[in-house]
Amino acid sequence: MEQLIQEAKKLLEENKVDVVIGYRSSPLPPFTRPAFIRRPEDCEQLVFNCGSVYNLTRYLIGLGEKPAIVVKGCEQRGLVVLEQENMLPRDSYLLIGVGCSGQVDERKLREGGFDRLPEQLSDELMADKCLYCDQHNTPDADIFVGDEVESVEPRTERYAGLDEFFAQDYEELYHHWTEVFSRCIRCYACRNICPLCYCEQCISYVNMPQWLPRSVADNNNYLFHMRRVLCMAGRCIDCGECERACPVDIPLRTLYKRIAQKIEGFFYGYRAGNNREQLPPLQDFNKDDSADFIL
Amino acid sequence: MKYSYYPGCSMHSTAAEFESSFRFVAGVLGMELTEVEDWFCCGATPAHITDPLLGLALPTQNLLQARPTGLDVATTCAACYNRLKTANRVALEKPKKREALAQILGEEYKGEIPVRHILDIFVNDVGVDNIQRNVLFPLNGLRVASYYGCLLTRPPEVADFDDVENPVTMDKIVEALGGVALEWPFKTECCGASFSLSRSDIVGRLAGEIMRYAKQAGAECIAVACPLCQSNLDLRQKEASEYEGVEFNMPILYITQLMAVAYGGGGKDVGLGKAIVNAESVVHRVFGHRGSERVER
Amino acid sequence: MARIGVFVCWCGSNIAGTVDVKKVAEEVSKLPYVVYSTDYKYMCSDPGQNMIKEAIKEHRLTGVVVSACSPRMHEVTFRRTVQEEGVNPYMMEMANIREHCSWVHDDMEEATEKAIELVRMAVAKAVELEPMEKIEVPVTKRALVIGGGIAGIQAALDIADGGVEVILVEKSPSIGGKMSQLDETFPTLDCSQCILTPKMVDAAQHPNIKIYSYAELEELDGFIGNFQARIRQKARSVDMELCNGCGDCWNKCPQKKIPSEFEAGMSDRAAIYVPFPQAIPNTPVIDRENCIYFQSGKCGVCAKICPTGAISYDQSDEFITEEVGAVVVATGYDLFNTDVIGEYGYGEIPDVISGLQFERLSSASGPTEGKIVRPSDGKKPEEVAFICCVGSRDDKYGRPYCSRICCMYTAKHAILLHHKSHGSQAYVFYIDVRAGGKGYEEFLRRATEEEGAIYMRGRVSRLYRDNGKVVVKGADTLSGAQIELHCDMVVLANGITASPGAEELARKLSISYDEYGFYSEAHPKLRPVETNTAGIYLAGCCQAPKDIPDSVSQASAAASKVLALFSGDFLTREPNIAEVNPFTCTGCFTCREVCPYDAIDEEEVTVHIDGKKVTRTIARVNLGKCQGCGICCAVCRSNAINLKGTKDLQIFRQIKAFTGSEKEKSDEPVGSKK
Amino acid sequence: MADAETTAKTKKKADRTGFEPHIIGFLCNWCTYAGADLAGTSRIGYPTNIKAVRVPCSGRVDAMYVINALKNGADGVLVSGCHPGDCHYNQGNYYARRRFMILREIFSAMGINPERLQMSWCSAAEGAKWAQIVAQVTEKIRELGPFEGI
Repeated sequence: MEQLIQEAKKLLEENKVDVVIGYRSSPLPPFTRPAFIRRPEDCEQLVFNCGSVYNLTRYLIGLGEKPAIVVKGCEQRGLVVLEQENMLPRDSYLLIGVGCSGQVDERKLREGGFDRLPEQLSDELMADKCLYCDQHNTPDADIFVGDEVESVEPRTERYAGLDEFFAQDYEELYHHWTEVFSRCIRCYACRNICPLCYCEQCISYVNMPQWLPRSVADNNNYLFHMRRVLCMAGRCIDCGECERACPVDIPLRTLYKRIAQKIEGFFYGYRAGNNREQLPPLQDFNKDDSADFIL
Repeated sequence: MKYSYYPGCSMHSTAAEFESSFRFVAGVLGMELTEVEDWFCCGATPAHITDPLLGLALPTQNLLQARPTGLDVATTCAACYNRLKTANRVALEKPKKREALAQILGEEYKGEIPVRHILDIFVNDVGVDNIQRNVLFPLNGLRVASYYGCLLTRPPEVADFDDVENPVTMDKIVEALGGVALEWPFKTECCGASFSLSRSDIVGRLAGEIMRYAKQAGAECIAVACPLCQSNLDLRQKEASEYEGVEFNMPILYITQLMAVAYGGGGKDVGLGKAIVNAESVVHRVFGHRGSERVER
Repeated sequence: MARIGVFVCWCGSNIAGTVDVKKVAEEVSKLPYVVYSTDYKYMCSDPGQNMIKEAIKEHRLTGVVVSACSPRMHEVTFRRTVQEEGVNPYMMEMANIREHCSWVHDDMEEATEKAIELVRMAVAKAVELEPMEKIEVPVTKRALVIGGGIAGIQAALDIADGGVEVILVEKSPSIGGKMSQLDETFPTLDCSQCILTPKMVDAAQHPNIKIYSYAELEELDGFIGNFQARIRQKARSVDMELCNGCGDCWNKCPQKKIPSEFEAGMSDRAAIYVPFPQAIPNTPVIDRENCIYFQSGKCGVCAKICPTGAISYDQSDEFITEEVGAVVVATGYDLFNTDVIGEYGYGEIPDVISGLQFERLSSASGPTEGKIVRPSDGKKPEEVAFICCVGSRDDKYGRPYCSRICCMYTAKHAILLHHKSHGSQAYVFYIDVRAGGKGYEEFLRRATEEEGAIYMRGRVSRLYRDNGKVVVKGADTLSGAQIELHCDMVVLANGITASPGAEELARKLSISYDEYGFYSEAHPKLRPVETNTAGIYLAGCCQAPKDIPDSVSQASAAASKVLALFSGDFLTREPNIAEVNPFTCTGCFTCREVCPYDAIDEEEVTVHIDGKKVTRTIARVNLGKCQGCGICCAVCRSNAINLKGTKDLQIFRQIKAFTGSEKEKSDEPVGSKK
Repeated sequence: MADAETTAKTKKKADRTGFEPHIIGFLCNWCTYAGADLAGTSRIGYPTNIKAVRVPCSGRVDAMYVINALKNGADGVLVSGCHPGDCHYNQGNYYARRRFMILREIFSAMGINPERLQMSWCSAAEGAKWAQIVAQVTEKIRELGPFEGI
């Protein structure tokens, strides 16, 4: 990661940016911590490895400084969505690209009984999203550091298992989700960590009208999460941060991915963040969209 | 440049000189050809008019056999090209037919193997510059009428590499070889090949008109890129001459033969001797007589 | 605290026959905020309306619910009623218990139950209604007409005659458009120039019309009643004030070999030129790309010879900004480019010409002074084939539409050929002959029955040269025969395509266009001259192919729309438009993407959030443009944009009030602002 | 269309004692609301189960309206707008179509029968069609039974 350190140093020394956002090591290797480096001499702290799990792009909106930021391939799609939504012009940050061959899944590590990572990150301990990654190297990077990672055959399908899971009948699904969401403590971590949740005032806080009931009783969590699925429809880039941050292990991605899968099918292969020029599906229409369900 | 090569039945029989000249030219231009494993009939005329599904199953199976190489499939014959391209189009756009075919063939084909006619490959992959660069013996202003026939560019939604009514790929190759590509109106008219055996009187009229306009445009020979065009115009030139009341004596050459000549191919490569209307005289008039050995490059 | 009065109408027996109106009035009187409720035979009658007024006074009502017929019927009536009593008209809500209830149900009990529910929903909404004022937008009473063909000229003249100033912008050096190139016009065979040039002169001399020729619209800002048009006046290289149009310059210009646009390439012009003798203005321009002086720096003949010293080589493009209140777009069309049809050999075969070239051949002011001859050898053509639908009704070239003029101009060509070239025979290949206008069918009959044109139904598959003739290969689909005609000349009836640059102009104007580049009208039947951008109107072929009478009609219609718009000093519009909450808008502009009217502008605001001052770019609704559809509201993730008159809160109240209490779950704070 | 009328009515009476669904309809002002008015002026009968909310355009209907209607006791929701190409605002119905296509998928993923959300195109001239739609939707929701979710 010598190159990362050198480039970061150069950027700060030449005053091209005010801050370099990246990862630095933590007391719990391989995990890292987000780092905000403002002095060239601090650049030595920067690392990038299989424990650089956080999606740092979350920090960009409203930052108020000119940043350079380390972004993994999968997360770059989020920047595209933010640009499409006029939240983050492409020239407001410098993108430091990296090659990433997979990130560790903390939960799998824990459940696998490891207290630290074996020599090599194996597929068993890798985050689900990495197993079908098709963007190992950050596209559109201003600076690319380190070596490009050779693309690996996906080990699973992006939407593997979804069709089977959602083949259950409505009642079973309903019970499944009410059950799962009854665990939700409304800590809003899923929303707060999401790089695409940037509303000034989330409508779950609005009470004139009361879009969403605030209490956790009465299956209201189910409603909150339904609204979140709606928010993510056509936008979710599957960075997986919501699920990682959830303290009660709610499998949120199952729903987000299901809708992404449907959108890909309905709307001509649309995938959020793939193409800056393509309008997000719910802001767009095609006269030939399917009309089967309409009376 | 690697390609799967689907010769089709003609290339191994009536159009042996097309095959030999193409293989020689391909070698010069650095095209590597892998013949499709165990290929068979493409499903042209007899199959697709008796049973449309069979007419699709045959080319689809051929494409399935070409699939493992992952290479584009190159064809020389207009009919093979048409059938294989049609199979692709059906696989891409007609899900019901695709399923029906998967039932028959036991394997689903999704139209993923691009099918290319060699004219397309010559002009768009090899490039006119490359074609020109390899010329050892320029055609010295040989006046060539390029005849594409009725099938090579039609229907336009299937055959998509050239203008349907006024194709120019072959003309570009002729110019690159140092010949003169003639502007003439019958480039894509029907020559009557389907009636070659059954109604040679109709063929006489149709081929006669083509011949007349080629002659009128000042052609010394007609260049073709399809075995059926060649055999029909060559074989039925007698009838055409009778119909028009003129002795045409119009050599019908494969475009690859012209290329092979220009690239210094040997007698066996070029295969001029196989034609009914003497083609050697025209070529020799342009180049002077050359031995029948390959010219070392 | 809201004070609502509910008025239940019987509508004679129309409602009262199926709905127990007394019970409705009684039940709804128990609802919160309802301080008065009553029923009456005919609420819309004078006594009925007076009841409402009396109740407003007596019970100090802040809002009124009229439970009667469809709001599409009497909303306006009752709004006026409450207004007359000093209540804001938008504080009146209707419950439709006639069309949606009494007339479609026959069980009294059920219908009454439903009526109560409908009124309950209306009351719930009424509680949340807000007073609104009609929107008044000041109007600049000047119009911009883009395009100086017959449609643009007509629109400009009509508007100017109405006493309004008009800015007419034409991109070529002269106004007149395509019509100036035509010979005689169908179905009356009156000479095109004879009827057009007086109108051109009228336009030029009209005190209310200002013409910018050789100019283009660069940018249009603003909205209905308040547009700012930035116009690029291209450099003519000739001083309009000094030039007297003597013509010395173009006679002496050494560069004379430029194909004349006006003559459709049938003859040449000089590098300094007026397009045609009757051009308006009659001031030449220098075609810099072909001018020897501009290309090599040597020459300068025109400057030397000009008696008034009007030549000005160092002129450059100028920009003028004009304030206008309305825009008429009349940018016309272009002819389908027949080069792309390989089998017709247009451009290769000299005796295959376009319809417009035939017009020039036949025109007395044309290159042959009206003598119809073959371009290849100048001989009289004995046999002439006309091919219809070239680039029309042809999916292959992406033009499935009918161009509407070619059938008729081909019939005209056949007649003109018969008149001007005695003994020549016209053959017309057609798909269908469309002769739907006034006098058109008769005209067609004349061509076939009196003027000897032979019509054959079929497409031509190929044209090629043979022995100095053009061979026309085709089919007569009526007899099933294949046809091979040896003709002396072939005329292609090119269809109409959108004018080049149509899409770019549409983007400048933010109006929409169809897949062929024709501008979209606001409604295909009922608003055929308006666009979706308020204040911009369409005239002529820029909207769709049409002939001269239709273009002129549409131009006059557009003019009357403009004059109607300018009839008052202010535009008054319903206030049901969107509004943005500056505190919650994130500035993602999803609303702008979906807005059909380009009514979302950007605005910089400084707001205090959590005690911090933040400057952000957020959305602002343009009062002039918003039409109140509310699509923006439904896509806004933070629900920061809302539609007045159908606010989220108002709809939520209706939803809440809907099924009554049996299943209601109360997690919403009961207290409301009222 | 008399058929639709009679079936609707007979069905209704036969089912008197059974479950009567609550249905809320979001009707666009220009097409469907006017079509429903026409059903009225033409006296074409249909079940009373539906209650209409007038909105300017089907594109105005926020997905949350539908969710909240279900939350607040509706057994089914109908969104109805202009036919494709007829939208008064040109494209509102196209956006609505996509929005509710997705919402129905969210419903089915989360275990709510998507049939509870119905959508229709009904023009101002289709009074009879409106009656038919209401009969059809009422029947559908009746079959699904009371909505007990959320």
